[in-house]
Amino acid sequence: MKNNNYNLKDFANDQEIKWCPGCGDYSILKQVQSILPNIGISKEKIVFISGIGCSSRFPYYMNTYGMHSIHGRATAVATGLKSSRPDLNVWVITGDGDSLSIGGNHLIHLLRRNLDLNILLFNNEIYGLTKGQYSPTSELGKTTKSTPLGSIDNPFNPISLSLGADASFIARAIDREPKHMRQILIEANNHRGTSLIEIYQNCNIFNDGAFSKFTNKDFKKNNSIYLENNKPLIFGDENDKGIKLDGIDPLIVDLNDKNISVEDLWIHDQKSIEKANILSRFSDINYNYSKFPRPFGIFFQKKRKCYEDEMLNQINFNFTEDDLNKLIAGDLSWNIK
Amino acid sequence: MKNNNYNLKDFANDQEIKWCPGCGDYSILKQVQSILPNIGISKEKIVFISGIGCSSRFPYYMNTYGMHSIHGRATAVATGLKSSRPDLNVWVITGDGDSLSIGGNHLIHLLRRNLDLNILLFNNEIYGLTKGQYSPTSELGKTTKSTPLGSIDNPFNPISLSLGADASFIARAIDREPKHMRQILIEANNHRGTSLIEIYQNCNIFNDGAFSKFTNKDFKKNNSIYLENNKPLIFGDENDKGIKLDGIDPLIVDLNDKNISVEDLWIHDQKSIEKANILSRFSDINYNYSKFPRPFGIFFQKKRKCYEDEMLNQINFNFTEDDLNKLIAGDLSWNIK
Amino acid sequence: MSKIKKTLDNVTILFAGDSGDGIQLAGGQFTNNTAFYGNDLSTLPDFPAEIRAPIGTLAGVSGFQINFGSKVFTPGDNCDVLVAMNAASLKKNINKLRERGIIILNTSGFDKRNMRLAKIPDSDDPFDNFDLKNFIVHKIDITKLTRERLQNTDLEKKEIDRCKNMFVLGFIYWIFNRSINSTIIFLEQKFYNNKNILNANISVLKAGYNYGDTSETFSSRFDVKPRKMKKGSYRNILGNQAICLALVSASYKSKLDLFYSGYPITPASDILHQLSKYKSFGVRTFQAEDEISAICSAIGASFGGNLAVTASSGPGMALKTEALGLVFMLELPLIIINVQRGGPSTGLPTKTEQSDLLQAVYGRNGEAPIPVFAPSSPSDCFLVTYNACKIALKFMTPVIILSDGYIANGAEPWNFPVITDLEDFEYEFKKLKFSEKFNPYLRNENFVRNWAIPGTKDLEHTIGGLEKDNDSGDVSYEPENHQLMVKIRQAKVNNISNFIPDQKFSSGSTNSDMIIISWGSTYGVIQSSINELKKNGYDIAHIHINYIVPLPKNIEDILKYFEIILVPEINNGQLIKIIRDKFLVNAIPLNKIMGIPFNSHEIVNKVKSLLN
Amino acid sequence: MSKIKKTLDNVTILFAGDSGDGIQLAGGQFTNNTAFYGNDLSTLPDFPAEIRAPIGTLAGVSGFQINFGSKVFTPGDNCDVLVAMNAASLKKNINKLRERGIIILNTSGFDKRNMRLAKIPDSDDPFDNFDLKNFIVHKIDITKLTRERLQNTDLEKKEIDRCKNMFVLGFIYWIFNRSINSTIIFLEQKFYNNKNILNANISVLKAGYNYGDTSETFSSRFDVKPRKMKKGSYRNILGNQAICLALVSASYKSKLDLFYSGYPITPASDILHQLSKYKSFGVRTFQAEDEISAICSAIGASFGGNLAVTASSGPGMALKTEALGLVFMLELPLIIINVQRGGPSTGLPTKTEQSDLLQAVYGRNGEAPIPVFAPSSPSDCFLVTYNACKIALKFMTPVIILSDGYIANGAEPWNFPVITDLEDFEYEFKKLKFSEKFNPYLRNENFVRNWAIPGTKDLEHTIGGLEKDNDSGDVSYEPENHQLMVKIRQAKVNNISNFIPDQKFSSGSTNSDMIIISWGSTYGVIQSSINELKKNGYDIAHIHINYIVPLPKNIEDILKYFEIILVPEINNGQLIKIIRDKFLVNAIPLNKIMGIPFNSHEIVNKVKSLLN
Ligand SMILES: Cc1ncc(C[n+]2csc(CCOP(=O)(O)OP(=O)(O)O)c2C)c(N)n1
Ligand SMILES: Cc1ncc(C[n+]2csc(CCOP(=O)(O)OP(=O)(O)O)c2C)c(N)n1
Ligand code: SF4
Ligand code: SF4
Ligand SMILES: [Mg+2]
Ligand SMILES: [Mg+2]
Repeated sequence: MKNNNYNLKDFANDQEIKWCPGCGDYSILKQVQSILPNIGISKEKIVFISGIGCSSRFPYYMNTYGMHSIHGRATAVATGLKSSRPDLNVWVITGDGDSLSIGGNHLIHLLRRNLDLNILLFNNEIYGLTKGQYSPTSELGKTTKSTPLGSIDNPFNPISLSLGADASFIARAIDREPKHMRQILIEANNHRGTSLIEIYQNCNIFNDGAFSKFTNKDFKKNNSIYLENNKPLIFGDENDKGIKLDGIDPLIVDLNDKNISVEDLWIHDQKSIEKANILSRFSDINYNYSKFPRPFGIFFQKKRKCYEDEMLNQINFNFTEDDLNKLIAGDLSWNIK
Repeated sequence: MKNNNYNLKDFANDQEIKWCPGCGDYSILKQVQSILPNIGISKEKIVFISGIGCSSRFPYYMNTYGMHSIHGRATAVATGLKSSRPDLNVWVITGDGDSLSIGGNHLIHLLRRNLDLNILLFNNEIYGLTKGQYSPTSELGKTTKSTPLGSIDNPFNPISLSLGADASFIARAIDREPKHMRQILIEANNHRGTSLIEIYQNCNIFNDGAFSKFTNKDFKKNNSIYLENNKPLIFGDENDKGIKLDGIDPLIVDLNDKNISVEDLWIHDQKSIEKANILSRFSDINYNYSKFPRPFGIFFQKKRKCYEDEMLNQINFNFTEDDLNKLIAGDLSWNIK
Repeated sequence: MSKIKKTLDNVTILFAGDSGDGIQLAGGQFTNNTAFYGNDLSTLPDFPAEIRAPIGTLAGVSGFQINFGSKVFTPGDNCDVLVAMNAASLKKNINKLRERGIIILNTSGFDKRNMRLAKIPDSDDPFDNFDLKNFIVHKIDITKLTRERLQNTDLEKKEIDRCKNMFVLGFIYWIFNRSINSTIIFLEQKFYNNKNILNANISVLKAGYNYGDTSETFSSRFDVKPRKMKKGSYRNILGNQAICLALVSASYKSKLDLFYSGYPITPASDILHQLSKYKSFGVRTFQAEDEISAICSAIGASFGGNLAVTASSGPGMALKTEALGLVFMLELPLIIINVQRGGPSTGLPTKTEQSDLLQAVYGRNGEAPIPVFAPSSPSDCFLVTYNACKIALKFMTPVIILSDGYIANGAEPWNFPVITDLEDFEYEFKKLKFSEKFNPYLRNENFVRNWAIPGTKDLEHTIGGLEKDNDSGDVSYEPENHQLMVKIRQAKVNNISNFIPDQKFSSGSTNSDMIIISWGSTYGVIQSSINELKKNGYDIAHIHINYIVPLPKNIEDILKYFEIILVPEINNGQLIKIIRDKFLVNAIPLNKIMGIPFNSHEIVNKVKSLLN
Repeated sequence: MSKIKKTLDNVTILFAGDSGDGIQLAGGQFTNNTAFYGNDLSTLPDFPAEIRAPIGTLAGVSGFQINFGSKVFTPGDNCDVLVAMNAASLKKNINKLRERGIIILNTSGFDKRNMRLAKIPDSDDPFDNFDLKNFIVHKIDITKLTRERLQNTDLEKKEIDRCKNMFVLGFIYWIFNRSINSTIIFLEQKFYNNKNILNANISVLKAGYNYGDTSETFSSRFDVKPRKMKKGSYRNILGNQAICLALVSASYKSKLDLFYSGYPITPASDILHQLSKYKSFGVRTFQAEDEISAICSAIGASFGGNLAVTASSGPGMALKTEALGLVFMLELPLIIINVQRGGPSTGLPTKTEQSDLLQAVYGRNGEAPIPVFAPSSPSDCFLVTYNACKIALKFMTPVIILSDGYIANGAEPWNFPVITDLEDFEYEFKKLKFSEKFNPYLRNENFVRNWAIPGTKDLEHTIGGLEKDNDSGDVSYEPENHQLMVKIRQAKVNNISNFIPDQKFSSGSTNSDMIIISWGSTYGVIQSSINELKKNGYDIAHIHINYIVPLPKNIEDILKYFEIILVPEINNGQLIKIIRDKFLVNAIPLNKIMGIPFNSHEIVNKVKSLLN
């Protein structure tokens, strides 16, 4: 649905972009600017709300409405904006520190409330803007400015956490797969309810190569799996590996094995919370899934009532001045003459 | 393991208890006071840290060390205390508002870090101390002081949320089943790592009967299921119902049916994150599990490194004054004579 | 039997009993009746700190004090009549009764159990334990009389006993020569679906009233003079109620939707409760997950073009600090209400205090001046809140309103306005004029920037908490620009002093012997102290400051007429710091930090000591 | 070729270039060398606000200024020597050079591309765009000379170009007649596992040095007089470093484990970074999920008997407000460090400011006085932090330390102590004496309560944020008790003034013409201004306040000798409010709010205008 004959440039502005050369943020900016012309919403109705961090400078580079708020609170600001202005198309831009460290609480509350907006979580597994401390998604043992002997905090699994918080749309994308990212962005925007997209983003200054497993041509296909609804789980260099469910336990199978057929494979079902929970643990070292590929795409999607609609349902704007005068007068008033 | 010949009274003090008569908090207090004499820890090593709320007055009634801190922050205070004093036995006392509304972030971070302490989450599905507003666990549509037309916030499922946050011990108990609660308290305390126990607690003033489904003799057995490790999932008035796993889908089965045998039932396995995730959704109206009984007992338990141990591992206390003088002098110093 | 009638100027009654005794309800009923009768009045409820403190204990005592008459400023220092439903309530309150005051005792509340719970030593006659000789004591077995009255009903004992408060109320109505009809109407509404309970309550109410007529108890009944009030419509109002009504009115007059976001906290919660009942007036209320989310969501709503409001108290206000800095930098309108309570930290949640003033004025990182207004009484909350909305919108600024627990829960008659008489709002949403270049930080003659809300074509822009260039509105770290912006933002707030009323004298004049400066809920007690002092020949000037940041322009002019300047506050001295700093005058503090308001004798004594 | 040697008192050099040019490293090396040489010195780094601002642009300019000589108070107002590696760095800094100052230009940094990036109009000779006639200009093609020197190595071009800064450094060493050895040692450590890079750097360093000898560039070399320092051991120190060393030392001397908890924020993060390297000194560091958790976990650690510390800046400090109230009520020791930056809100994160003073003093709900100390220079951070720990433990109180970005990142020589010479700590963990009744809020003669830590037998107790009874320590809502407790807590803080040094004059005496009052990082510039003024015959007194809450007892005595009182601050006037309020003196503000320190001429001019 093309509208107003927008193109990518209509969403860019003349601000100098201040990210480091080579930063993964550029790709995300570009993909967002690419899909907006086609979502059928006029530019002035689109708002980007961010917290603080490198990623959170994003709104400055968009030719839409925006707010660069304070660290961790974009989700809260967006909640107030969307619930009072359901007509707007609202996007939250946040980093792994912004959303999962200081802003963790507002994030999970937004997910449970399910306002119709889109959260783009730029996960670079590091604090960029403050120059390289570990974040809640940094892997165990990581040495950073604040962990010279290696980090000892078990990292969050953002997908599992979101599932636990009852998110109604959860997906993962990566800066180096622009086409896939665009597709996910569009689906997220189409979803009515809060859409969370975790986007792997390379910080080439403080955490270069954090996601090279999933971007390096030599092994990315073995390390990642791209989810498609109603399609079997297949991955590998030659699309030669599959995943099967043995009862409740997933198994990696070799599709070259003649005893295995594609029909036996796990069919991705975005509606299944049970499957989404298992998928979210793929490649998680905590749970014997370390050999499994990292999934990209939509993990889970569910129709659920949106907070702002329910709020509106309870409200009545058609009152008269007289009603208001009565409210002020209360049940018991008297006149002095 | 009985120690110091303590008994319940050693853990009570002379403070006047200020909960409403009939409040479920009394039972929890009593069960805690009952198990402490037997955990093999001297009284002076035990500390209770709470936030703010009716429940959070708990430390005042314990003859141990305690801190009644500020709203939502008991988990953060306890993190600092336990990581710097691993020798102490630390308990966090918190309410559903305290831990899941204002304190949600510290809670999930504590769970992922996995300090060895016990969190007792008194869930009465209401704000008691502030006199009856809805809480993040109040059911949809609930009318309270702040929701005269019914609440529109999808409530958290505390067990699912904790699983998503990588908690290493998750259990549920209820004020009216004291024996079961004591057993869970003991297991939680034995677990090395953060133990979260959600305890259903009746607030007879502002939310009376919230859990009557699970306490009323007439139907509690049909509405609840008590989990025991390595035992099949059986419930019902006559222990006549069971739960079976059909692939990834749980089914309620009738044990009177001759085609069903106890051997076919789902065997509870505290180590299984996959099963715990499904269990956590039992009776959750969001996920087609509304007909399932509410589980009580230990959902999940996992061995994982404790934060304070890892912290200690990196630290060296055996330095000399000379080392310190060298540190102060730095790499490049000079003398003026 | 006919009795003597006396006419009085003012009376203070204190209803006291266990928190289960229905004291607040009886007090509230008497208040409405009194207001209707035309008395001026002021009330002070005193709740126990616990939800349900143990029955019969001192901690469980609930009190409701009302002062009413021809001219009333406070709920009264001492009371003329004390109703004590049990031993604990007498023990706790007996020191508040004036000499020759009247005590009405419910004798069955003084049985052994009640005496033990109130921690009073055992003795044959329970009343031996109290020094009652200076009072006029009326012992009535209210419990027994109530039970007798209802013995032929189907009610359970618990239900019967719960009607006791109606007996007291009826009896008090009789003493003050009132009609019981307003309460009958109230009961009919409250119990419309439970006729048994309704009838029981009415029956006991009448019993209490008749008891006055038939018993030998009182030798006189009292008429209390109504206030000569100016023409108009009146109702009773609590401070928190007045705030809510002002917000709804401001929303209507400004044509902006009201967005209220809050997290429950005593004594601010009632604002959330009440506004959430106003959904039929286009009001959105949001119970946020914490106070940070409360203010941030309100900021989001303000960005979207709503009249956005948040309220809290002590610890919750502290949590809003960072976001207050943000909204200050964004220059968006926002109303932040602090219903102050006893601090610091969790402090004394159910008690009143004025100790968050310096936090409101100075408590942010960086140079972030925010207007601070303070109402002086429950009804004044309406005007101050309404004006705060006007200033916030006209000047694109957050405004902090400092109320307190005493104002929030106190009642007084209010000459309420009709909507058409309320002042109009001055603000506009920016629309782009042809070929104009848009900059969100372009300012008008009052230094006020553009409010361009999402949805407006061609005004797309991003704002944030970083310093921005005065010309372009873009982020700027330029040294000179920062200084310029700090000065402009300060000038904008200072300039508001041109749009608030000049400071007026509440009493006295430039010729008076000395001046009292006050703010917030101390207004009433200072006025009544000054009246008392006037009777003794003292001429005391009084200015009560509603607008603290910025101060009215003429304060310096006023102060130069006075050598003695007294600043009474319910804190350890806060406004006085601002006064001394600004005007270099040797103002003298009078502080009370007990979680309760001043008594007028405390003010009177201080004034006398200064003047003698 | 031999050249003339000149001896100077003081020199200021500003190294400037693109942030990729290694400016900070060269500056740091020169600083260490200079310190070693025995000069007094002061430095000011100026980072770009962005992580990697676009190469060649104005936003990408990185600067490092050092003032060194026989007596130095500040990094210097104007500089004598400016090194400009590219066009943008010259454009940005040329106005800082004094008349007849020396400019060293890297000519290849002025090619068309660089000129365009610096937004300088095109012209044949790029230098036509600058007004250079009043300066001594040395154009050197540093890039080319570096490349030539390394043409026979295996290094890539990028790696070669990165050695440019060594050329500059070598050249500057030559000008100031220094040995290059300290930098060779440094390079050997830094690149010990990459010999190629090591050799390249050393080679270019030497090339730069030799260039001075062989070229005709300079007609004179300079000797800068060393400072006459008192006997002792010296090192260079940054403010944040000094804080860390003080904390580790205090931990050792007090025999308490150090628990540091923080959340990254500029410019406080380095405290976290550095302390996390001190795990071998028994230090626990905790990167919390936010600032609320940072302070709350530190409170937990303090409750457990640790020396607990947290640090932050602007927005993060705001978030700690509520918990500050808690720890105040708990009366537990805690060190809270605020490394101030430009505000309000996110403000100017990489710039310096003194605008959080009033927040530190007043920014809490309720009456919650907390001691506030402020260091005056990088090395002073050690003493102030050490003393803050002493006071916190002796008085069971939180103490706020106000540093700022300028102190945090500035360097100066420090006469460092040995551990044995540091003062001992006075505090004790409560142990129960036989048959004593324990109350955690029982106080000693200094109003200090008992510190009884978990693990101590028979002292089990619970503390919290509610008001507590003075006698029993139990929760209490009693009016009189609350007032008593507020007064006691205030008295405890006031009493600390008996345990801090009396205010001394930094310059002048009671006979001086006027007095300057200052605090924090303005110390140096005010001292150098006063020295300059002295040369002009002015006698100016100066008191620099390190202890702001409570103030030293003798300040009132000092002030009464002066009619003119000037209070310069890097904010819009904050300390001055406290001075005016407390002492009712008509102190005059001098404010600069540009995110950068004062220049001495700004102070000098103001003083002159006041005295003429
Ligand atoms: C209240 C507060 N605390 C700390 C900071 C400092 N700070 C700015 S961004 C940031 C974290 C950035 O990490 P992330 O959110 O992952 O964003 P990235 O820069 O990696 O995109 C921090 C700690 C701040 N601005 N405000
Ligand atoms: C910062 C702050 N915000 C709000 C409050 C008010 N408050 C006290 S307890 C509470 C919630 C209580 O609910 P819960 O945690 O469920 O405990 P319960 O009383 O039900 O046991 C609130 C909102 C506070 N004390 N501090
Ligand atoms: S520091 Fe990292 S995340 Fe930030 S702009 Fe640079 S590359 Fe991107
Ligand atoms: S209000 Fe509810 S939770 Fe609180 S003490 Fe009373 S019954 Fe218990
Ligand atoms: Mg990041
Ligand atoms: Mg609760």
